[in-house]
Amino acid sequence: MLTKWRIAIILTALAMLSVLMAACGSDTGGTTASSTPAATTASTSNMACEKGNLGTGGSTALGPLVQAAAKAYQDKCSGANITTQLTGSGAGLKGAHEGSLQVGNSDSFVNLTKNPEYKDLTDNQVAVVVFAVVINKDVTGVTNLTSAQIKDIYTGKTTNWKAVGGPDLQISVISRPDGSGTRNTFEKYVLGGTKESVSGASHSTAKTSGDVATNVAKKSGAIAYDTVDFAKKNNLTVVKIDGKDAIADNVKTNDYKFWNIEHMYTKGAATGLAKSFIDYVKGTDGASLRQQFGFLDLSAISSDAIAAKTPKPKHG
Amino acid sequence: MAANSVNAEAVKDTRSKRTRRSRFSDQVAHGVFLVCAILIVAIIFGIFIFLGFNGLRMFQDPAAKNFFTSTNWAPTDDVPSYGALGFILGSVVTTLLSTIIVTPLAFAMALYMTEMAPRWVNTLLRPVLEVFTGMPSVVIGFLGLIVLVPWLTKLAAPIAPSAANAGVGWGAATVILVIMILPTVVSVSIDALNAVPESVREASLALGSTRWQMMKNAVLPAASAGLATAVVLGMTRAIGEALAVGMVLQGDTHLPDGPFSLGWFFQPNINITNAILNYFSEASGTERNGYFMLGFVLLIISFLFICLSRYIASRSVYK
Amino acid sequence: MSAQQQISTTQGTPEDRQRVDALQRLTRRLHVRNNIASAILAIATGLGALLFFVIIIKLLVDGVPYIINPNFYGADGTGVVGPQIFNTLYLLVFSEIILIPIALSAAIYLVEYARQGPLVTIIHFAAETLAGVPSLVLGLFGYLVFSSVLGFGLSRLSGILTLLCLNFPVALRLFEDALVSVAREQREGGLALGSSKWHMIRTVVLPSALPGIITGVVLSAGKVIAEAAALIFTVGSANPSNVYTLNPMISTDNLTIHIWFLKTVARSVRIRMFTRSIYDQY
Amino acid sequence: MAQSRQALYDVSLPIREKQVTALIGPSGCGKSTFLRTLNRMNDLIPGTRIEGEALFDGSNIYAKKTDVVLLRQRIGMVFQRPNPFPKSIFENIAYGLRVQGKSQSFIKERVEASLQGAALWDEVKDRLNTSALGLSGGQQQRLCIARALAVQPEVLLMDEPCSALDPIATLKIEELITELVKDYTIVIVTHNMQQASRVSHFTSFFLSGKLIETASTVNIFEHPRQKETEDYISGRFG
Repeated sequence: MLTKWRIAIILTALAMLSVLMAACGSDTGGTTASSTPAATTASTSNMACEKGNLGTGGSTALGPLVQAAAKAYQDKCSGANITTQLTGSGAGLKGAHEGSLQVGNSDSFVNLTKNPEYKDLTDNQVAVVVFAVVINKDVTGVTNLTSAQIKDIYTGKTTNWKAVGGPDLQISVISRPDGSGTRNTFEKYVLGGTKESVSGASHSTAKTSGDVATNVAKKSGAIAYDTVDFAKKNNLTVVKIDGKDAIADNVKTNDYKFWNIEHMYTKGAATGLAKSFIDYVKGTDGASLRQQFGFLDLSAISSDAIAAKTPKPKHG
Repeated sequence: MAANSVNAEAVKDTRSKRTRRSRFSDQVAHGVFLVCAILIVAIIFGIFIFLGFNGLRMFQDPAAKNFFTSTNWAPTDDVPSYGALGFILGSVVTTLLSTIIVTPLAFAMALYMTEMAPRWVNTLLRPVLEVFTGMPSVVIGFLGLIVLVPWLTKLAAPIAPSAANAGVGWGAATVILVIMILPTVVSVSIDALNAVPESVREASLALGSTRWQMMKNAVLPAASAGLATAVVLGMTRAIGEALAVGMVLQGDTHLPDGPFSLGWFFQPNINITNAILNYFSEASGTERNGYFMLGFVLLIISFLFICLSRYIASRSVYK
Repeated sequence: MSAQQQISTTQGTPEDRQRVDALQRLTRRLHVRNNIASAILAIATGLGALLFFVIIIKLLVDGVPYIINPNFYGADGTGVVGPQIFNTLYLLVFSEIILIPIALSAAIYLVEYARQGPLVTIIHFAAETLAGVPSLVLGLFGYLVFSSVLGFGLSRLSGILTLLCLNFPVALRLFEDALVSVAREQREGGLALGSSKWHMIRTVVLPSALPGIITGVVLSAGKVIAEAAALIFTVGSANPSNVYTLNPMISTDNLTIHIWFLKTVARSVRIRMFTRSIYDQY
Repeated sequence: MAQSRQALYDVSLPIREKQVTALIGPSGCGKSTFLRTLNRMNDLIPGTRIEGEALFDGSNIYAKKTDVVLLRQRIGMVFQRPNPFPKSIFENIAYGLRVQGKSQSFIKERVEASLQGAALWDEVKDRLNTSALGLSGGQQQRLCIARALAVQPEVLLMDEPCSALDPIATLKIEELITELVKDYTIVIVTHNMQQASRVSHFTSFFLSGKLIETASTVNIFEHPRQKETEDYISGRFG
């Protein structure tokens, strides 16, 4: 009993200490939060504010845009609480389907063959994301990789940079986990539908876009794929794919294939705060934010290119 | 006289009203308390039913039939495979190994602290043990990541297949688990040793045994049930530990290549909790149910541990 | 003490002498073994203690600079934990608010009302089993039941309810101990005055058991502060920007999830540094 | 350890070989404490301080070079409450022998001999491998005596061995003591004067930590020299 009491006293003291500190913290914190409103969008608004709680989550590629948009939205519309989990596209879809989230952010279309239960999700397309294949700065002399070369690397056939015109250095392959929208896009449009199949000590999996960026920068001989925006912000070396640069002009015509449409799925049609917020992200209010985070507008892409990315409904 | 009796009636009346009211509130309270007590049974049943239902549903998928027999966990392959043996192996190996390390160390510490230590040692160590028993596992995992892993990377590089990754894996996880469960096992062992009456010690010493013989031949056997409970409790904690272990395992879904070897301990590797932690949130369909099944397996294992510790405790001589 | 006494035995017979000599040689060996064993025990304890103290010192040395830096507790930007501290406290306070009446009621039922029998055995067995359930598994359960089936989503409420499952058995046990320790005479004294049982419990048992109850509350509070695995799937790992509200339906992370999330998701050096000090708040 | 207190003052007392010496006196008079000084069991109580000397076999028990373990192997002890180990009957008796590292065949032989010596053999010979905790209180106490006998001590200290037992079990122990004294030197503490008069050859009377009187049992009960002794024996106080 005596020891219990001693622990009780220690814990109480610590708890009170942290209350005190949190109290101080929230004082200063409150003012910083409210003193940095998104001034850029304040004037253009003619949107309808909705109140309530909204849980969004999923794609770590779309995440930063959604987070920033959520902050701007909340600054404008008090009474709205929007959370953005950075957990991966698969988690976003699953959350929206199972009800733990109201909005599931995804880098790719729902695959109804694989997940027939997701037919209750409604697609809201909000932007276009461009990905890039990135390499560690130690890999000198490699500026372009063909789809076939990338495929060989990600299926374990090529294990040294020498084979693709680089230095004599072991290739350290970094993947995203199964279910990641980025990985799906990569497999579909760069590997041409082939699954990644590298294993062993030279292979690792990075959980999020941010993790990819850190790992590529750190690991000698690393190759990975990430959004162009993350690649730029982390000063990673981007390689051309089949001779095409990862720039908007190539994306618009689908000459550069490693891009996809960003979706915010809702269970059933979006209503209330969810609808208002999705409209905000894809509408004129969100334009400057989309640009800031390296997304392209859907309207800028040629309809052929869009059609190329949209899964065809099955016949029969 | 009349006034008096009226008064008495009135008093009696209010009194009985009050008793009735208090009896009623007593019954309501009783009911509420009963419901709260039943709630705990409902919760544990709920856990078994919900996890079991969702987990076992995976076996509707014929691809899941090798769940317990294969180590190939590849749910998104064209021909999906749901072999969870690798995860289970990871949990079992790290748990057993850490238990094997912790048990003698914890018993030695507990014996020293109860039988030999000067009082200041106990005054100093007991609170430390208590604080570590409640230490957030994230903090241990975090320290493991910034202190232990770089250190192991250097140390284990010669025997690991990939020198750069040598710090993470089962080896680091085992060390982390040792730190996590040692305080628990020591604390419970100390309680078990303290429960052995002084008369047992006196009897041994009076027969001309040394202190060590007294501990070895009299105190340890007398406390054996309590000590076994301590170890089982430690194992329960170890098998369910998630974050701290996950932070230093860093494996994906596959066991390392090649046959089971020492090198397996010093490269990214897997266990049950790490798999759930990293992949559950993205999973769907059979894979999702697969992670519930893994959770269910954990639940069953810890349930068996609890039953075991109850059985041992029921056989203990001194409580 | 001062005493003098004499025990005389046969001095002479050679057999006796021999026997004593043999015993003497034996005990000398025993002493050597005893000393070796004692040294091993002491060294083991020393190593174990060293491990713990090194960890504590490491945490203090790395953490204190952040603890005393007010920016650390800010609300915005990288490397601040203001929101996380708020959420940890939020979860702490509200989970205790739900936990205390429920666990205390259950404890009162078990100690004061229930007769020994299968029901009590079942409840105790259930409590023990629940206490042994890994918190990650509780997290899965919370996700299924509170987030999905009951539709609370990833929210503080789901987290609080999951924490209730986590802490219920611990609190129940400690509350039971507290109630049992109230002397029988005190109860009988209360009942003899003709009060109802519930009245007696309210006025006699609960006040006397208060210190034990507080201990239970504080120990379960420690578990809430330290918990992460059960919360990752139920309260999520992100914050809305206006986090300082009492709204139970929003998703928020706490200190422990924050560290985990940073370590597995966003690894920047600066963020890595400050997480070291988390233990000190605990 | 709130209070420290002197338990014994200037006790000087010879104990004779192969005789029963009884220590009597009211509760708290220091007789048990005195007994425990004889095999240094009081070392176990933290903060005990002892002055003076106790001579055993010509050397001082409290000398620096005295080996406590050896001392206790030569001076056995039976406690107030039976304290068998939670082991089988056989292992209980064998305990002291295992401590001394004796061979299995020797142990077997000694176990039977000691159980017979403690008049317990017939009662337990069929269940030597069952737990000793299953025995009755009287049997447990005789087991403890047998356990002490197994290592063949020279002296047997008994600290109120019958206080937790019923009269029939007490009688058995008393019979046993009169048997044992043929081979052992016995010191017995008792608060029961009849018991002292029945089993002992010499009796010492303790009061408030002082040794009041020591003499042959017959003398002390029939012709006590001190007034306190007489008062106690005639039941006028205590």
